[in-house]
Amino acid sequence: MQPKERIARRVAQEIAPGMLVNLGIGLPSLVAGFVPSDAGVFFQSENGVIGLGARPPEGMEEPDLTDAGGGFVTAVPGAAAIDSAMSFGLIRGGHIDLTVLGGLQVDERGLLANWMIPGAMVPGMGGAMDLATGARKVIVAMQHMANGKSKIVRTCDLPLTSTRPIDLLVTDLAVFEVTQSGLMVMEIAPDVTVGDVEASTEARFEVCGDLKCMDEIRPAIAEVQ
Amino acid sequence: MQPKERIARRVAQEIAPGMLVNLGIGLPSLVAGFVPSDAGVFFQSENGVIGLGARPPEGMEEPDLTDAGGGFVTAVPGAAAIDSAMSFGLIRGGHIDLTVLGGLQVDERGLLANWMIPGAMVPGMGGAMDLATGARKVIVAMQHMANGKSKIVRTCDLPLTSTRPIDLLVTDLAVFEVTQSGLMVMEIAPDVTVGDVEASTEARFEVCGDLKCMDEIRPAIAEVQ
Amino acid sequence: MKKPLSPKAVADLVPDGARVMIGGFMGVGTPNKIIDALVSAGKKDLTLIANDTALPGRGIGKLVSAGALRRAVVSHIGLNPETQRQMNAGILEVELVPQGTLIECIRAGGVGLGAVVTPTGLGTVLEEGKQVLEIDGEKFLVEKPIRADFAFIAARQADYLGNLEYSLTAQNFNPTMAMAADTVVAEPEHIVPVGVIPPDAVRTPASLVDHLIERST
Amino acid sequence: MKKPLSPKAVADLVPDGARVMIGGFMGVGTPNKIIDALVSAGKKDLTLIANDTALPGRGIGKLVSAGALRRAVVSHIGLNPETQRQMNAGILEVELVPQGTLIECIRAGGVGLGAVVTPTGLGTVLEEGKQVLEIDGEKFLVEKPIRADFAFIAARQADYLGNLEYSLTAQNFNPTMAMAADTVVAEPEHIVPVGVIPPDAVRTPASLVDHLIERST
Repeated sequence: MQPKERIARRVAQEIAPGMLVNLGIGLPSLVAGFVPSDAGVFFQSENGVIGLGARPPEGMEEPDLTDAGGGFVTAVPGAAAIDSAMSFGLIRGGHIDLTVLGGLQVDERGLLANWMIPGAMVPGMGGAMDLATGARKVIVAMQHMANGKSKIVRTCDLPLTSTRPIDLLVTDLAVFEVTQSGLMVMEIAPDVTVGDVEASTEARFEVCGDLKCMDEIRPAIAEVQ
Repeated sequence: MQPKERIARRVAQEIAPGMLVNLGIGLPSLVAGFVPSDAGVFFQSENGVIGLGARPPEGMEEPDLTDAGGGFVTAVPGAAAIDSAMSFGLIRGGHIDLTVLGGLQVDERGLLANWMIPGAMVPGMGGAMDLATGARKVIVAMQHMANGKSKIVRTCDLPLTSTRPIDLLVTDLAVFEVTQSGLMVMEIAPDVTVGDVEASTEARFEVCGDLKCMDEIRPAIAEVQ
Repeated sequence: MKKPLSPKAVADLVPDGARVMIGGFMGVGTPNKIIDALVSAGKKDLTLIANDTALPGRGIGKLVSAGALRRAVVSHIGLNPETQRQMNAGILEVELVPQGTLIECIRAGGVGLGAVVTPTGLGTVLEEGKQVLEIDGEKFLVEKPIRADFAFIAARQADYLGNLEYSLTAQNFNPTMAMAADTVVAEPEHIVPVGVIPPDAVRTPASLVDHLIERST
Repeated sequence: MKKPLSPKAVADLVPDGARVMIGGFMGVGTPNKIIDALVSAGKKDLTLIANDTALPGRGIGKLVSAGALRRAVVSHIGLNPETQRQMNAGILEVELVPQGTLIECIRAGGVGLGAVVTPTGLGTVLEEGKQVLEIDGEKFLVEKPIRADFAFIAARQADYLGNLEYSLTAQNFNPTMAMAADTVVAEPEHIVPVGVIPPDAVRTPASLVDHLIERST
């Protein structure tokens, strides 16, 4: 399995029927491909739609129906169009069950930095700060390393996205839960050892006594509530 | 002319085409009857409609279309239904050109009290505080006296509706402008003298050098902007 | 998809003493079947959050007359003498809030804002006990968000997911309240299959609605 | 009734240095005719308030490439390298605002609220220089309302009074911006006679709109 596919596939297992889910652009958007279209999951796109569907067939694009990256999408039956005030009302108000965000750094307290590298890359935070602050559950989906350096650090030196810790971090090497005391590895990729994860991780972390393989097929996702 | 009719008729002359107008319940609601239906004036009702029309014919009432007093109304062509957040967004945000409110007391600074008599009558302020604070122009339409006492007082002893002075006060005896220095009588009713107004008014007021009769027909209302 | 509940089943979810938001303006746009069920079930000590208490015998007025309320957070009680009577008798505590502040505080409770900063009420008796915030030399009252345990919402039409459409002045407080309670129950006049309501016509997205009340048969 | 104006006539209303709000999200729901007219008229030193600067050659991206902007208050510039270049060169001042805070500050500017009290950005670099407000032991950032001289609004359909309907994700910032500027100009795809749009379909009431742009012929 490719690293990005492994990450997206694992994140998809956190999604249950009835959930309202916001996927960030880039890697997180791949997660939708691993959620069956009949699973009863609704995707929100912060530019203004609940019930985001797949890309339309060539020649059937609607210019007024796009995702937050500006790409053409469709709407599933039961979709709703909303304005930005409502969209972020839902996000900040805790009405989004789960958001999956990309990351530049996650530190050992579970804090996320994902919106700028001062002096180098300043894309802006878009909706990330509101999502990281307001969504009921925040998962970060990112590659473990970038340019040979760990993206999981002792303390973020990039500007934080929120002071609220994330809930789960899924990389190509491992799955970390954020607990009261910090990061805990719950699962690792096949052919990867805890030693490999330690070698690739600047942050300190604990290892769960019941360590699992992150490619393991989990039981069918349970319905919300 | 009856006192209430005189007041409503005079207030209607302050209304110009293109205006968005909110009329309070009671006496102020009579003003609509003196505005031609083709004048290009839109009435907002704070319960959620812009473009309030007349009472429907018997048997053609729509239970979901009422004014703020709960009475059946119609909608004119070009009407819009809005929710309460939008309705009061328009009111507080200065998008209502004119509101006409009833009054219990107006004092010589032009401050209004119209929502409770402690220990006696506590209807609640409804939308009055937002209207008095946010509408671009505030006119109070009320009888000059109640139970033999002047309703135009030195200082309101009833709880204030807003600390923002009103713009114009129209009673059955006179029309007062609220200026920097206080109340100024601009017009008086026919068969009424300035002495009569003084005798019926607790507040001090100035008298305009060019005093007019409040029943005089004024030139056709000019278009907004 | 949500299997619609009976009004009685919804009333059974509501404990005595609960905080309930109820949509409507002078009885228009009010979920009457839910109100009737709450009255029938003999609920007590409810805190009501609503625009008004309607008239005796109409909409929320029935809850007042049944003695179901201990406290009411409303903007207007002028047309319900029974509310005035219970207030004067010390049976019912009434907190009067300007209508624009009330709807905005409910919105803040629903959209995760920490407070409402409004000019309305500044310098009046409403200022007592409240924070005043100065922004660029202008002063404003700081009003706290309002949330409830339950929101009872009247809608013209729902689909079986819970997407809601409203009608004219029956909209009023309903869409805002549908964001601001732990459990949101909608009482639509009609329920239609999923896909029938166009996305642009939805005013309350289904994800906000926990339960639907069954249509009258 | 409003006689629709040409895009050029609207551009003539806008002085260099004006504050302009422009609807749209990555070019979707953006009033393109107005943008083209502003570019053709060679406007300078504008302050832009918008969600993003789109892509070079698309929507608001054209204003960036034309050098019409001195300052941009936006949530995202990541897909427009020309914005980044001008920012790094000190030509264009960029203030980045979280999207939810940006839309809410525009709303506050439009609905007469004194500030936005939000948890977003608390404890981050965005807190610098801002008031922190404590409500019941929780801390929030105080963000100021945003208004503009002009709001340029894209709509699916208008009537000749100026009532507006929007379409799907082309709605985005448009209805909120239509409340928050001294002069509001709408660019609808269609204009229909008064009475054609049902009251429940109107998202921006006509009284908010000062001018309509004529339909393409």
